[in-house]
Amino acid sequence: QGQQRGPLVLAAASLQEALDEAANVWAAQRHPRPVISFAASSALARQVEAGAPADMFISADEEWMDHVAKKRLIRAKTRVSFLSNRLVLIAPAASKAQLKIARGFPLARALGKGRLAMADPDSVPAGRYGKAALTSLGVWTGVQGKIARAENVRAALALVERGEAPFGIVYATDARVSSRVRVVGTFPASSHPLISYPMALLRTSTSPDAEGFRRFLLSREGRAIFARRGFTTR
Amino acid sequence: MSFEIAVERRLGDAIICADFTSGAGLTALFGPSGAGKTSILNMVAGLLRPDRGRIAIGGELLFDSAAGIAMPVEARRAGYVFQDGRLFPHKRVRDNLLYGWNRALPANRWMNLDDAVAFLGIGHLLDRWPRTLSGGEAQRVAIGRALLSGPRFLLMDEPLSSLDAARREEIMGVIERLRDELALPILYVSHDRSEVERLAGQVVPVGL
Amino acid sequence: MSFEIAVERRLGDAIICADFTSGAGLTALFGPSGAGKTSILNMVAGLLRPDRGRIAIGGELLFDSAAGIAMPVEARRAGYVFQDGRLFPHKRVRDNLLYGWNRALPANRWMNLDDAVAFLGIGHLLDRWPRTLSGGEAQRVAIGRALLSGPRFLLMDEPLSSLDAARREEIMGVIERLRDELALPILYVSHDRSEVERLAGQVVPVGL
Amino acid sequence: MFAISGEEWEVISLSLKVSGVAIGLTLPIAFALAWILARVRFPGKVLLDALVHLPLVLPPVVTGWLLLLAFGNNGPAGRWLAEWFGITFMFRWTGAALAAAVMALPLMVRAMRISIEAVDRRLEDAARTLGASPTRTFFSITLPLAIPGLLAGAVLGFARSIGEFGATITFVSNIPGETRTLPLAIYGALQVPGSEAVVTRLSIIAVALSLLALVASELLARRAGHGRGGHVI
Amino acid sequence: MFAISGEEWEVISLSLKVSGVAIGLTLPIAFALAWILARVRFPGKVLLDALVHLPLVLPPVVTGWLLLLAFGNNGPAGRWLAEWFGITFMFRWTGAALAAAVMALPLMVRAMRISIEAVDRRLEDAARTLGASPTRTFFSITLPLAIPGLLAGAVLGFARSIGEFGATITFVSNIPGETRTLPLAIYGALQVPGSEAVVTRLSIIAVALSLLALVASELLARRAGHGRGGHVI
Ligand SMILES: Nc1ncnc2c1ncn2[C@@H]1O[C@H](COP(=O)(O)OP(=O)(O)OP(=O)(O)O)[C@@H](O)[C@H]1O
Ligand SMILES: Nc1ncnc2c1ncn2[C@@H]1O[C@H](COP(=O)(O)OP(=O)(O)OP(=O)(O)O)[C@@H](O)[C@H]1O
Ligand SMILES: [Mg+2]
Ligand SMILES: [Mg+2]
Repeated sequence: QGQQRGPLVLAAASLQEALDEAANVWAAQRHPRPVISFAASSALARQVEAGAPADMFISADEEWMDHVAKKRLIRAKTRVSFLSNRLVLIAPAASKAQLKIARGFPLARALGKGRLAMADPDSVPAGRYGKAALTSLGVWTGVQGKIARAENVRAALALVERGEAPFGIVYATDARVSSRVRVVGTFPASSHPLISYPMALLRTSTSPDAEGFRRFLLSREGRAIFARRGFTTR
Repeated sequence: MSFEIAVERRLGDAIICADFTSGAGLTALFGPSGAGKTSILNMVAGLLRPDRGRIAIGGELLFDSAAGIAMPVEARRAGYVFQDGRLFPHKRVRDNLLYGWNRALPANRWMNLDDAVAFLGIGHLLDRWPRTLSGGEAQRVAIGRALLSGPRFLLMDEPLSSLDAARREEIMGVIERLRDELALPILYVSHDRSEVERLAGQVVPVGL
Repeated sequence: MSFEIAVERRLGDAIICADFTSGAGLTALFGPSGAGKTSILNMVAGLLRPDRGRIAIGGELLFDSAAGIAMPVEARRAGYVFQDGRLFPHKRVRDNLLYGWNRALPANRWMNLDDAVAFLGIGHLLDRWPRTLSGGEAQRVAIGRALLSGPRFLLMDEPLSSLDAARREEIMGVIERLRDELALPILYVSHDRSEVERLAGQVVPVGL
Repeated sequence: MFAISGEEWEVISLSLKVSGVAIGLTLPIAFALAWILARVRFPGKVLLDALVHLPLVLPPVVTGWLLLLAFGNNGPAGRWLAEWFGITFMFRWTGAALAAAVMALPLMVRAMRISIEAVDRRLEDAARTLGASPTRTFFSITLPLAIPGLLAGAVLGFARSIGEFGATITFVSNIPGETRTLPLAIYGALQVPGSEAVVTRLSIIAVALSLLALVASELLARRAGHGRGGHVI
Repeated sequence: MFAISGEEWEVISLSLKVSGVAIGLTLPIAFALAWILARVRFPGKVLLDALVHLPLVLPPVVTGWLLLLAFGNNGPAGRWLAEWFGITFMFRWTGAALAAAVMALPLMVRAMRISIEAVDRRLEDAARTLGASPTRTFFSITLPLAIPGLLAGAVLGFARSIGEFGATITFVSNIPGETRTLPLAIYGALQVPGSEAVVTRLSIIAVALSLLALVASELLARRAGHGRGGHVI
């Protein structure tokens, strides 16, 4: 009531820690703190479609942003892809497995009877990038029958953390915060389409602070916060 | 005429039928087990719909299949003492007794709780739950509940069957008074010949 | 001695107690409503645990609070005709009748289905569900079910209360034969003085 | 570990508000549906039955999506309700309550229905002869005798709504102070590796809340059960 | 729209297998739990009750996570079962069935419990006097009289397990032919823009499956109900 309400931001769940920190820093600069709703990009996009009274949308992939853009629900000029990430191959911390990611690297043999944990390669963005990387490296056909498709990156991470899967593919940002997994190798950026997190203001946006917060995220200070968490910024 | 009853109803393979008119006072239904006595009471009360027929009590028409008339159960004002008790298990004895009384128009009530409790000898049971009552105690509460609802006529299905001789005597005395002083029409089922002889102005044989 | 019973049990505010021994034949419990007759039968059957006391039948000890003995209900082999029927609603009449019979050792059975059905006059009811039975029909089935279980003694709580005179007469004849020919100990509750006088070798007053 | 932060208190009280309102308002609807399914015969009864079960069968996310389509600001029901009653659901706690209610409904209806079917109709007949109208009979006999099922349904529904996640986040998103109930907060914590302590704490709180509901219902059932279980005659 | 692909048939038959096995095997356990909760008095009863309700209250993802901790190949229960019985759950349909069973359990237990509590103990007493041991009495009287609740519980549980998503995907992930049940397939489709047709088709199939279960149970209940509702005397 008396306190002014900040802009309402719909953001992909994988941005949770970084974006929360950014919001706190922004709020410390005497702005109303943005209200952020973290969920799967697909759910958020559908909410935008259903007329959600929000100010900003940050998606984990371009596809859902394209979807709402096509329906003219965002302000096209405000759309910017400002974050990127890398894909890594991980193993449980105790694992001694050595693998060098390269064309035709023996991932299938290394898996043996075990499974490769990753987000669903058919639907979840991280899974799609992973599939693309494995395909371009020529190992997809060997491992596609051995995938454990998780609901999201964090669930895939949990399977590797528990040692239920000997290997997993997750974002670099996820791998670095878990002490129970070890990064075996990083996929070459060229092996998959650019991972990017687009952001845009929504057409329904009413908050006077929304544009300010967007600029803050794009500012050097804002980018630094994401960089500290392992994102590459553009 | 008190009761003018001519009904027919199929139940499974059996066909229950009754056709009688009776004068004032108590009419006993008498017949072997399974003859259809309870079914007749249920039809009079409105709980069982006759396949065809006509029911009138004291000149008032309760049911007529030809005319398509069927008075709702709650409007008939029957004081029905069931063969199988049917106390409300979730209400204490007092609330069971007052259930019909509370719903009756004050003008229709002709007995109050204290009187009923006194002649039925159930004063010490008022705060008890029905499940803790003995068979005869439950039966007396059921009689009291029916009488307290201020009925226009009584349907009594073996109301005294599990009572001792002294109680029986007392309750029969009350039934006689209801019959004579209030001129209440009563349909009464009993297998006890002495009971029937003492109370009934008329005996209707069922299924004989 | 048939029954040697000395029990005490508190129920609510009431204290039910009984202390009697009786010779062979039928022992009638006689007393006003609420005196504790049903409770005594329940204690003999093992359904209600006496606070203290001792129960023996035909020399066999069923319960002794001092010795810490309490024979399980199913081992007592009581033929209990309940005051409240208790037919199994999910079994047809035939299966109700045979419920105890099927569980009894062949050597313990002393009546078969055909005989029971014949003297109770329930042959036409065998395929019916209990809920479709009239009061008296249900009561006869309950009597049959108890007798067919091959019991060592009978507990009968107003078994004839809703039967017509002819049926009553017939069943009393059977009870007399069980009493005399099989020498079955019988505990019998009734409010009907003529019934008691005809059947009972001994009358135990309860609560008087 | 057991220091509950201010933000967590907010989540807890929001969860209680959402579940309380959802179950409180749904209780009579659920009972009416249970009664209809138990007692009334009509064509298409199986369809009503199926409709009630729908939220149980569909993945919650689909239920949430359907709610979004129907009750979103652009949905037909949503527009109508906003126009006539000024009620909006999108991104509001009312939407979370709607989702919780819808998800809890099948459980509540079933529990109540079993209890209603077990009520002895002869007692209702007796009430009628004593002058009670069908409505009166319903409220004085059927309803009180079905109290065990009513309570069980309320507890099941409450527990279910305290745990409701998928439909809620899909329908009304995950907005702190408005729609971020306990399960959504737990989900958020699960997204952060190494947050097992927070997840555990919040889960224990969720369990404790429904344990309270459970105990309360058992006590109420015991009180209501005093007169029950006995013989009718 | 209604051409069902071979892949979808696989999903459907897997869903049926998982739910069928889950409910079939859980039925006796659920009934035993319901009986204990309805009839036995013991210290810690509320705790058992709460434990049974747990999967209802926790967000399914948490339940899945707990299952992973306990029944994963590296979890204590998982290791023990693998060692002694050769049963493994990870990434197998058995794991999906375990998740479905656990999620359905509280619903089944509740429905059955209400029905058991409504059984007239005087009938059990009568059976005992006729020579039936407590066990016999249970199987010949209590169980058949509680059939309405048993059926209702089975249907509720089946419907719930057909719709189970969160615990399953967290516990055993989404493996075509092993653990990809209907809800997982639906969820996958929902993640892709423009897949509404597939979602709708699969949802209709899920609903149809439980509708069949519903109808079957109503028919069974009607058959079992023949003798019911009547007077005991
Ligand atoms: N649903 C039913 N299906 C088949 N037969 C039925 C049904 N209901 C009642 N009957 C039969 O109808 C007859 C009449 O029953 P009713 O209860 O009226 O008898 P009654 O004269 O009161 O007997 P009693 O003195 O034993 O109480 C009985 O033979 C009974 O078996
Ligand atoms: N749970 C209980 N709490 C309080 N009183 C009880 C309870 N159960 C039974 N009683 C009382 O115990 C007494 C004995 O009951 P019982 O059923 O044995 O009587 P009875 O002699 O069989 O009577 P009737 O001839 O009326 O059947 C009654 O007064 C009854 O009210
Ligand atoms: Mg009768
Ligand atoms: Mg008695």
